[in-house]
Amino acid sequence: MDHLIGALVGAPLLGAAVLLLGGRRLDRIGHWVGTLLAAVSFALGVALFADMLSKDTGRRTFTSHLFTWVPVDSFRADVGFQLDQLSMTFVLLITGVGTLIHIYSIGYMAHDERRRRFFGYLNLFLAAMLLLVLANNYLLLYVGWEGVGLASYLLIGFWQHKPSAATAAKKAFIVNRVGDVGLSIAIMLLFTTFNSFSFSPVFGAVRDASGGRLTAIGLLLLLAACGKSAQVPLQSWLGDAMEGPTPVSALIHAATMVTAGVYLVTRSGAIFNASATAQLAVCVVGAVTLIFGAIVGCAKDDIKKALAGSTMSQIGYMMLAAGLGPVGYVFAIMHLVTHGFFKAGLFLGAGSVMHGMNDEVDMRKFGGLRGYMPVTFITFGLGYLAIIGFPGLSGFWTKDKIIEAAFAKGGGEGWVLGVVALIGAGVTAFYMTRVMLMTFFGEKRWQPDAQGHQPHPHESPKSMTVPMIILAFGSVFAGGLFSLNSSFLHWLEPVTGYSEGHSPLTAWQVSVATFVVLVVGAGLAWQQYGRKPVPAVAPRGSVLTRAARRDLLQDDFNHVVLVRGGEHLTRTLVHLDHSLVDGAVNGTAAGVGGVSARLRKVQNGFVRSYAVSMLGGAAVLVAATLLMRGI
Amino acid sequence: MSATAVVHSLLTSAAATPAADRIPTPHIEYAQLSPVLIVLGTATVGVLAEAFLPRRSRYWAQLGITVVGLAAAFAAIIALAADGYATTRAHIAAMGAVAVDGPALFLQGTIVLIALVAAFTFAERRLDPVAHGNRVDSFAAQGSAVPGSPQEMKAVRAGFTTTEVFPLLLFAVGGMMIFPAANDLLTLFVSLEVFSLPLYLLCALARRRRLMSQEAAVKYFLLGAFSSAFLLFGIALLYGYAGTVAYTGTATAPGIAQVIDGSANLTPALANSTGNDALLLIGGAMVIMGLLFKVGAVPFHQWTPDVYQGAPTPVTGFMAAATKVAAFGALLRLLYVVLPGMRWDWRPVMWGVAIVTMVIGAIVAVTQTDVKRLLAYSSIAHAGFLLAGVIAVSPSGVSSVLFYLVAYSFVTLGGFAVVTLVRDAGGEATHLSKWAGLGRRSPLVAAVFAVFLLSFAGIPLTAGFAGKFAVFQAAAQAGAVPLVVIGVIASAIAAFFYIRVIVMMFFSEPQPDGPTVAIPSPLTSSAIAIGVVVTLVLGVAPQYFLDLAGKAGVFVR
Amino acid sequence: MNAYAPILVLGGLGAGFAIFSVITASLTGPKRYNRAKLEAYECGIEPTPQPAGGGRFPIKYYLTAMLFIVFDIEIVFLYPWAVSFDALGLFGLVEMLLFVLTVFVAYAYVWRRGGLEWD
Amino acid sequence: MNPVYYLYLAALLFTIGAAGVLVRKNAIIVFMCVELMLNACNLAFVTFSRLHGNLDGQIIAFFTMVVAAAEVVVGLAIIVTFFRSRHSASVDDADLMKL
Repeated sequence: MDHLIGALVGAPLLGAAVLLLGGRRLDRIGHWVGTLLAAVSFALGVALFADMLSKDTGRRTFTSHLFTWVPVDSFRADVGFQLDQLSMTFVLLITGVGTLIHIYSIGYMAHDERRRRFFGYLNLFLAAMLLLVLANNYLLLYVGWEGVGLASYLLIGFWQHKPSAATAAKKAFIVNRVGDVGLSIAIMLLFTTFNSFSFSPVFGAVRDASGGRLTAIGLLLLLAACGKSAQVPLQSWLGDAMEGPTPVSALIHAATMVTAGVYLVTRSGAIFNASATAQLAVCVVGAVTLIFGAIVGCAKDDIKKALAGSTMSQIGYMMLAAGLGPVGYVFAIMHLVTHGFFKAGLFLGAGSVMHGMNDEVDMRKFGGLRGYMPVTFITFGLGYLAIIGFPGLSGFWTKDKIIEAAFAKGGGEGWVLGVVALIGAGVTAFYMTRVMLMTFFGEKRWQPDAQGHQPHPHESPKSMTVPMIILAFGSVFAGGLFSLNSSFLHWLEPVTGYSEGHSPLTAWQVSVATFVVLVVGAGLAWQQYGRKPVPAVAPRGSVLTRAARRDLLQDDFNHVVLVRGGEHLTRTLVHLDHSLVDGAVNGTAAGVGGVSARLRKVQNGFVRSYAVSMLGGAAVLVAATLLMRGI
Repeated sequence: MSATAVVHSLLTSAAATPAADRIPTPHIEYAQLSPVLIVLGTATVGVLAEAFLPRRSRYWAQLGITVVGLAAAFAAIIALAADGYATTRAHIAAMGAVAVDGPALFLQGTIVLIALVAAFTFAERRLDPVAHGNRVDSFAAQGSAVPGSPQEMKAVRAGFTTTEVFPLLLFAVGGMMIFPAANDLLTLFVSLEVFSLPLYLLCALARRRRLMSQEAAVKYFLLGAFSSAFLLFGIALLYGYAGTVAYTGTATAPGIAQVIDGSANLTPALANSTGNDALLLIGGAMVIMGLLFKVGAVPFHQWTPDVYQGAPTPVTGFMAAATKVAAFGALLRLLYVVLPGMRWDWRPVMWGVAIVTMVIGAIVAVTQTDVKRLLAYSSIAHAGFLLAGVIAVSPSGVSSVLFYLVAYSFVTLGGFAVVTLVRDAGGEATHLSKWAGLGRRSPLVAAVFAVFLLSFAGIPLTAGFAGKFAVFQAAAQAGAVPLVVIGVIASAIAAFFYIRVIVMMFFSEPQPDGPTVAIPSPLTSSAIAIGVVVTLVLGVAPQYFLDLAGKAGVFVR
Repeated sequence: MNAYAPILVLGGLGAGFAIFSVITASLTGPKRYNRAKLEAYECGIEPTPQPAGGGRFPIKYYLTAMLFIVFDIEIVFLYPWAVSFDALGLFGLVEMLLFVLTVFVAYAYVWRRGGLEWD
Repeated sequence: MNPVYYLYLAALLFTIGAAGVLVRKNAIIVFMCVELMLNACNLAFVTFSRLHGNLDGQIIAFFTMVVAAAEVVVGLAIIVTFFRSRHSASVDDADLMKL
């Protein structure tokens, strides 16, 4: 087992090392190496999964201790893995979707001369993400956490020759850093509180800890989750992150990495369960983000940015569910998995469209594509139906459960959260229908690209369509499969715990309400974009639309509040730094340099003077020894 | 005493020797000494190969002989350790001359591995441009030819190379293996010379910049001989004090340790001399000085930068790594086995030495402009950090020093191997200004060098961090907190100049006439790769190796 | 003192033989002087005339001198062994053979690499 | 005669040797001074051997002689090459590398 888990993480890590260090020799086979190792990892994941299924429910958690990194007193930085149902779910999602996206990238990146490097980064991401979900302690989780951050940075900025990509990468990195600081402080607090980093001792001791501490830890963990999962207020990087190649958007910024925050909250469930304040904060963040993302999604003309808004919004759902405690953990993860399928599928579809349209991303320049790329159209359509929660498809099973659970929170809070979730479902239907209509229906609004090439939309190669088809299967059936006999619930319950909520509305009432909202949303979209021709240039729109186009002014907000404020703070600090700190540091440095330059003169190259210093040294040595004895 | 019988029989040679006067046959445990014997035997075979093989087949033959010999020696060490000679069966072999115990086997294993990696860099023949159709290594075509003379031209044109470097390397390795295992002062002195003499010669054999190389050899030789004279005089005084040169013994046949702690039965003459502590103190100080010279501690360090700079870079790497391992091994044994009884005398002195070594090594490095000199000063600073661990006088002190030595030596080998790659028309481009912008031109080489520098600086997740941490922890536990504080400050100063090199490589513009990075053969590549792997493995998972060093860290007495 | 008597006797005999030989040779041998015979040494460095500052002499002298020292010094170990050969027995013989063998390895190297050739 | 006087002589010889290393310029003479130091050690060894009544010191003296001889050979080889390429055996000329 140890070795299998090690190999699971090791295979993509090896791939990353080989591809990044191998040099140009590997250019011709690099993508195959990367894909193969991702597939190996997936195969190992499946094997472990089969092994786990063969065991009793209560004995499925497997922990292994690899080694301890420099123990000091009670400080033990262990490197060890924990494989339970929760991490197993993530392993399958990460390696499965990851492998598909590797295959897709073979075709998508075929003409990029740095393809080998791209696959190296993808493998690096897989390894880091697997480390994140398999770690048995917070410190190792942090290593994986930073690893995925690094991979994400490298991949967003992969086309670094574009200034926009370089800026976006930097932005993602910096915003994530804010969250990372939260995580690192949370880990420090964890250690001072529980004297351990490992999950099981920490969770076992939660009841002994003071409430204030737990709330602080919970809020800091939430801050970390906000950074990685693009939740309000740290959401601003995700839209820009779409500058990366589309497979990256699909894999990292839709299916896997951005869900790491949800994983963190779910994994730390014991801590959140003990602090109602922290839980409520999670719920609020989730609810706000789900509306926020949905509104942004409605206004974007860039197909990938619209999908990015949608990602934010869907993760908001997961956060909301995770904030509900044991009632919601299972559904958060369930929605996370199905979302992984359909959102990855949608992104790949978007990539396929761009591939056929000279890399155009503006939906206003699409239209009527359904006949030209039928496979893309069908798979994208299925993903669309899944995400809006069309009855019977994946999204229906998972999103309805979340809405139901939100109502079940009870009291005023429950109603507010439930209604917000319900409205979110309607808005989702609106913007997704909009995307669908603008891209595949209506008249052709194609325009030549900057070089004057008229687009010739065509279906993408097999290596791109096959992953899309597989993901479409997942989008259609996964939710139903999971809900059959509540199988997913039983699977995950031993880890996350589950308690039946008491919803003021029955399950079918929620379903009907959701469906109604959905139809209304979709209908509005059809009214707007189906019946009327879509203008090739975006109309000015209302204040809200304009604000939404600018990501609801989040960047402006950040600029005014954080950047300006920060600048003032920095200027003061810089002043202090120059006058006080620099003075001290430079003084020291100059002092050291001066001493160094003077001492250096002793090294004059003359053997005899060296011999003098040796003789002197020997004399001092002897004299000092004698003095010690007082002779 | 049987030796008296020898002289007696010499004087009365006319008389028939009675059978009872037979000198008992000394008991030599050949199997337990096999690692050293294999290496020295291989060296002898190398000399024969040098004598009888035709010139063109010597290179491959020597390389093969060296690698096979070192591998066999390593196998022998592993076999001995597996047989328990490192722990339960540790004892003193060869009539009290050589210890076979954990530290000895651990250090011998380390030295053999270092030598194996160094042999690869010695054999590298792809870096120098092909001259007259012959691939050449870093060593002089003909050591005896005057630089620039027609004789040298002829040798170069004929494609001569000094393949004697391999047997010389092996002889040095043999001496270094005995050095930390030596259990009497005579063996200590002889093994010191056995490994020093080949090193003096190796230093003089650079292919490029031969004047500097010869100058390095002269300096190293004169100062080395000077220091070994001190060492020998110290041995004489200790012998005068204790009447023996054995480290340990029994009450009836005492070693120096027994005489010092007073558990020996004293003869009248001995009782007279042991009354005179001056002999012990002066002698001990002079022996320690001889060892401190070899480890490059201040104020006996001044040969280091000059010799490191002038010697052929593969030799520098070998010397920096292996000499330090051997000399620290000998120093540990001397201080822990022989002189623990007078720890209150030498500890304060060693405190002082450790402090000035760390501080001066770090400070003077700041203004260096040559990569090899920079690494030399860095090695001085590292000697200071190691001394901090030595001073602990505790089991964790031993294990931390053993661990540090492994971590330091492979990083050093790798670092100097990288230095051989960066070249311009005059050979290696060692001036730091030439390294500016290397990260743009050869990102991989620069990145690897950066890894080594970070390890030297002791950045977490590198071997250097784990080693420094272990050493300082041991020192702090032994109550040497001020020493640790100074050590950390010195590390900070040292980190400054390591990072400066990294900044220079990655964040400054490359010079238009900058050096090129030669593509090495698998030999040097593997040396560098081993360095990187050791750096990262020891940095990420040091505990296993710390445990190993802890298990091996018990001296036999 | 008795123990040292044989040594004194041996020394006396040796000295007597040396003095006897020299005197006998000078009395009985033919006397044909030439330039070579009048020089201070019959081998090694030409003592006169030398340029100021010591001058130069061929490197070969150094080489020969070095080889001489190295091979000569082995005697230090051979003497004690030879004296107590019978007391040391077979072990001593084998060890000494090994020792001499290693010296011969060095000799072989010097010989094959031309260290013994004067020109 | 008190054997301790031999020890004084040994120390004196050692000091003379060390002083010679410091003050003489010619590498060969510097080296001869080192040899003088080694011989001083030898004298100390045999004296102590006599004082203690055991033979270890005399045996060590043999070893020292051999080591010294080996050192002479290596040293002369190095110094001669140095001399031939610079036409000077002065150790003060060896200052290509410094600072």
